[in-house]
Amino acid sequence: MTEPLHRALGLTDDELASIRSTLGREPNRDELAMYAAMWSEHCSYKSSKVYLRSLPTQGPRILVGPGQDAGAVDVGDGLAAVFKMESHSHPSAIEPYQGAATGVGGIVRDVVAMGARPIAILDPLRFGPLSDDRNRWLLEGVVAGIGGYGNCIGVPTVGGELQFARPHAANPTVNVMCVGVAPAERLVTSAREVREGSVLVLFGAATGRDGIGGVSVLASRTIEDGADETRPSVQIGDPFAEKLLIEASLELVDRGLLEGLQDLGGAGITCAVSESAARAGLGAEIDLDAVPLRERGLEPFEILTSESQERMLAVVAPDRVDEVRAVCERWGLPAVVVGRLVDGGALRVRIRGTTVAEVSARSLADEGPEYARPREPPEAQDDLLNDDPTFATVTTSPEDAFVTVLSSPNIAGKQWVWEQYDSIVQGGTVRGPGGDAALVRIEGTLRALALSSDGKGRFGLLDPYLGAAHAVAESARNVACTGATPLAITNCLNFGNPERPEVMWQFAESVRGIADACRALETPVTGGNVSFYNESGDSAIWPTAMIGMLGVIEDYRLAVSQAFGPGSWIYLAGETFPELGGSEFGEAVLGVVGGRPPALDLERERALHLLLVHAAGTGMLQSGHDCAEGGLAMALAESAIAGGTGFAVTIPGDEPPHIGMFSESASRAVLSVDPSRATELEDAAAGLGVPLARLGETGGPRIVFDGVFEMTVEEAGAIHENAIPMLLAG
Amino acid sequence: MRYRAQIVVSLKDGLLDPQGKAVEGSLPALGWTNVSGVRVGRYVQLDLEADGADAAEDQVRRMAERLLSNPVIETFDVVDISERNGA
Amino acid sequence: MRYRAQIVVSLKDGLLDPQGKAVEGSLPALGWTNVSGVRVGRYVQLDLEADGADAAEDQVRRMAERLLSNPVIETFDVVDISERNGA
Amino acid sequence: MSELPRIGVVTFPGSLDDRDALRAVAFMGGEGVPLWHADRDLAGVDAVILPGGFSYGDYLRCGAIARFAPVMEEVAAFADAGGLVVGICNGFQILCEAGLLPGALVRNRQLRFVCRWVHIRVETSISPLTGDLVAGEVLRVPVKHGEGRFVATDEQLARIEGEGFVVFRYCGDDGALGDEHTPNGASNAIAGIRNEAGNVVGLMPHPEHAVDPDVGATGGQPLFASLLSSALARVAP
Ligand SMILES: Nc1ncnc2c1ncn2[C@@H]1O[C@H](COP(=O)(O)OP(=O)(O)O)[C@@H](O)[C@H]1O
Ligand SMILES: [Mg+2]
Repeated sequence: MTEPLHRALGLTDDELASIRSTLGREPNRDELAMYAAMWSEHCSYKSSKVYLRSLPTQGPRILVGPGQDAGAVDVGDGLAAVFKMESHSHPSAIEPYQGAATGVGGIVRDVVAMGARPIAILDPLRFGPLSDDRNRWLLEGVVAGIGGYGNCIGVPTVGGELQFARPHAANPTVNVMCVGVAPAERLVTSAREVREGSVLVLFGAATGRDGIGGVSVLASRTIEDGADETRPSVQIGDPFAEKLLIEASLELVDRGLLEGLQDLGGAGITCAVSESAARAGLGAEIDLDAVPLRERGLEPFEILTSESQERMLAVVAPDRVDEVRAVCERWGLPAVVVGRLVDGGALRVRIRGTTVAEVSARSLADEGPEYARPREPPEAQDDLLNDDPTFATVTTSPEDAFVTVLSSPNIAGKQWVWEQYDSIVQGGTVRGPGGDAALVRIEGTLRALALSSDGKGRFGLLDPYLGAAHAVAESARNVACTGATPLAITNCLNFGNPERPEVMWQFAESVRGIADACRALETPVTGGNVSFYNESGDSAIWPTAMIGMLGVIEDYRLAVSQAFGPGSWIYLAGETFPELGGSEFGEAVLGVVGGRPPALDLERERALHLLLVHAAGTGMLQSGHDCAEGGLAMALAESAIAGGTGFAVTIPGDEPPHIGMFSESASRAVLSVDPSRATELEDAAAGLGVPLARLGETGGPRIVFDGVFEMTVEEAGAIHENAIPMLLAG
Repeated sequence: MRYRAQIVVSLKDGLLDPQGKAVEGSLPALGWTNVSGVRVGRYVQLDLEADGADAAEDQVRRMAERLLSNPVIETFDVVDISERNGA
Repeated sequence: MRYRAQIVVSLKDGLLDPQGKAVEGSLPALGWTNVSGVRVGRYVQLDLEADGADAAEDQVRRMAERLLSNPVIETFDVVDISERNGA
Repeated sequence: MSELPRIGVVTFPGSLDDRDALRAVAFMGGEGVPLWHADRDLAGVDAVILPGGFSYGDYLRCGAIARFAPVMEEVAAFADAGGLVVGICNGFQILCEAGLLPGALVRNRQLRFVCRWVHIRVETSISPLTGDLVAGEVLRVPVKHGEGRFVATDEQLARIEGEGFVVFRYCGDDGALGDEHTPNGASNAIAGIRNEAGNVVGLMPHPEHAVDPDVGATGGQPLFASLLSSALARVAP
């Protein structure tokens, strides 16, 4: 049977009907293709919009909120930090290198389109277990692709995440976050004055049959059904062209030659032109004959929806076009006039003198469908919650458990990954990968941006609301641990098929969790990305709200690291409860993914951050480290390994040791101070109402849990560092 | 018997070939203005033991599909399989 | 006339070829234990206008020497030059 | 004489560490002079740095295309006349491709890009970067490359070693050599070499990323200090 064209393109009958009524006639196939691309889940957010509206987006330091290419935050001195996170999971699942590489290219262009110079990349990743050689192939390819592209364009990759879970085997999660900096008054936002008659200049790579329908097909249909026709939609990245595109774009912005700038991503020219026009409340005329093509014989709808990489669209005043051309030429980039903005809201497309499409720009860009899809918790949800490792009888010795958790690939050192990334190019990396948050200084100031990306898959599966809220809390804590103040987030929401009520419930709960946490921690949402259909058959990935947190430290010379040095007193800030639900211990040692995730008191969380920032700012701390995955035991071990310095501690509380060691109670950090500053820290903590318990001291070559077990830091370090390389060796 | 196989792996037609593009772009500066359609691929040569050329070719094809290329973006071509006496 | 040339560039024999070794190393795990001597090189295909095959071959060799290969580490082989009528 | 040494840094399409090199020159008290690949002009600088990066994407071979840039004719002439030329990472690769230095740089043995702080041992004072140092000194600097494994023909290698053209080797913090200290499998742990005349040097590590204590170790400082004093010392050709 041959299904009708609109369905083949991913449009429902109702969507077709509403296109008909907007046009007052049948759409031709070029128009249908344009709508299909623009109204795809990926471009229109039709299933998620209703929920995303509930996110807090206002704040004194927010310069640009959601809705633009990327969000922007005031970081002082009239400078803006621009950042956004995006998913490239679907292409990466079938061509890991190019899929991940083009993911980097896309998010970098989003930041450049705001007029900002990209200064950092982070790459939170999820894969299936490394025992399967396909998962090893995916991990190796994705990491090589992110490095291959990021290293080649000269933007340092300074952080990310790498976690493993079986449900991510068929659908790996590949998110990439890019951060840029620009003078606030020079940001290229739609607020800019764009006039009727302004010229549309397309510059960068030529257009080919790349990812035709890639957005609407690749991102809106699950891998399984029709994997074959989705395949050609994977694109080849050209990082060299991207580097030239970045330099040319920023020179155009610096020289004030632009009224607007748009990257060409999903839905290609159709998206860039209709959004530019709609934002200006205008229409547009474009001439496809002008578009440089990579091969002969492209049909109009192919040119209109092609997702060829490394292209940008500039909105330029007519008298500036020649200057724009000259700049592009200097960087070796073709630049052509493809059209202009016109009065009235119509987007008119011509080729060889005849009009092939005439539709309302606003209907394409802003009037896509919007669904409040049915949602309800999975039946099995309660059974999951009731299977709680906190109450399991544990026969494994604390020492064996320690080694098991330390060598679990979720906890183990990630240097195999980040050594493949240039983390120092541009000369601003004060703190690269390996700590709680990366620090990238803002040139010419003593300020640095603090960046962390975190997602909580297991917690999310057990309680999507808590999972998302914990992700926000942990990323903010990671930032605060360095002494920086968390300011705002971006996010990428990775879920299964939204047409299934369970998935929609997970999504709605996650958004609610992000909203509550961001309100309480005063870190508004500046933007993000939604990736649905991450499932095969009916096995979806774990609901994963990936959070990208941005903070600022006023003087990076006062930044705190997680590394222990000798002769300090060790404190645990925050309180430990018997909370092994959804813990690494539960999965790695007991083989249980179940239970209630730890409770989260956002007021306590915020108090902890205030303490961390204050203590760092007054130079009290020898070290500070987030206490999260793997619990207190792992936080202590990581600080010891990082500093090559041992410790001796007594686990507080009278529960069995494995509770105190591996519970993942929220709002905690492991601090070390010179004894002479101890009372100062205790007073500060008391003042802010943060529980503070002294655990012991640092020093020596050994890790010592009093009366439980001990081992050398060297041995622990080797286990931590070698775990992932050994798994990859198969 | 021992065979030597030669396989060429190249990007599918229509896909951007950044390497080819870069080479082509650099030729005019070197005075060669008459060149077009530059494509850069991978060349793999290997020796294998097999009883008969057909068996050899069959295995080479399976290796090329599974390991030497990714059918999502690449095509391969077994350009030659010939018997190697001795070494 | 228009010619299509195919050039293979490979690492000199003495040189360690980690890519070839990696491929070879991963074959047994996939059940292929009869393969040896895997070498990975570069394959370049291009079209050029020239009056006569000799002129074409001559230019291709010069391009291969100057740009497509590095004599310190690589050797090249013009595996084929054939006339292409039309496009 | 109060005049600052003027150090040119060439920007090719795809150069990445050009800004960092200019910053490092200024940090160490020199004057950085940006140079452009398409210009046949070195602006009368006292020394030239070919910076790190991915010129022309490093497609085909690293440095294979950049070596034909117009500015390279000037750089070659400058080098022949005794001018000081330093190639860092991609710059080293370009110098090898251009034949201004022997050997070549190929894919890392482990087939992965590597970004890591390493130690290198100075092997000779004869080079634009080591004039103020003595053989045996150990410096901490970062490497970041995918194709940094130095190789050469047997004859070349024999000559490079025989005549002391090796300027840097990868080593441990104590200066000891060992495979575990070599991040890419380079022949004889070679991290950098010079030409016969001693006025051209190339190295894979990035001294320009090791001058500012706020962002790491400072093993690059003595190298830039040497470059600046050699640049001052000689009258540019
Ligand atoms: N995919 C990755 N790319 C770059 N850096 C990574 C990646 N995965 C982990 N890292 C780095 O390893 C360190 C530990 O990661 P993680 O355990 O997630 O830290 P935390 O638990 O404090 O959030 C962090 O500095 C992180 O940036
Ligand atoms: Mg984390």
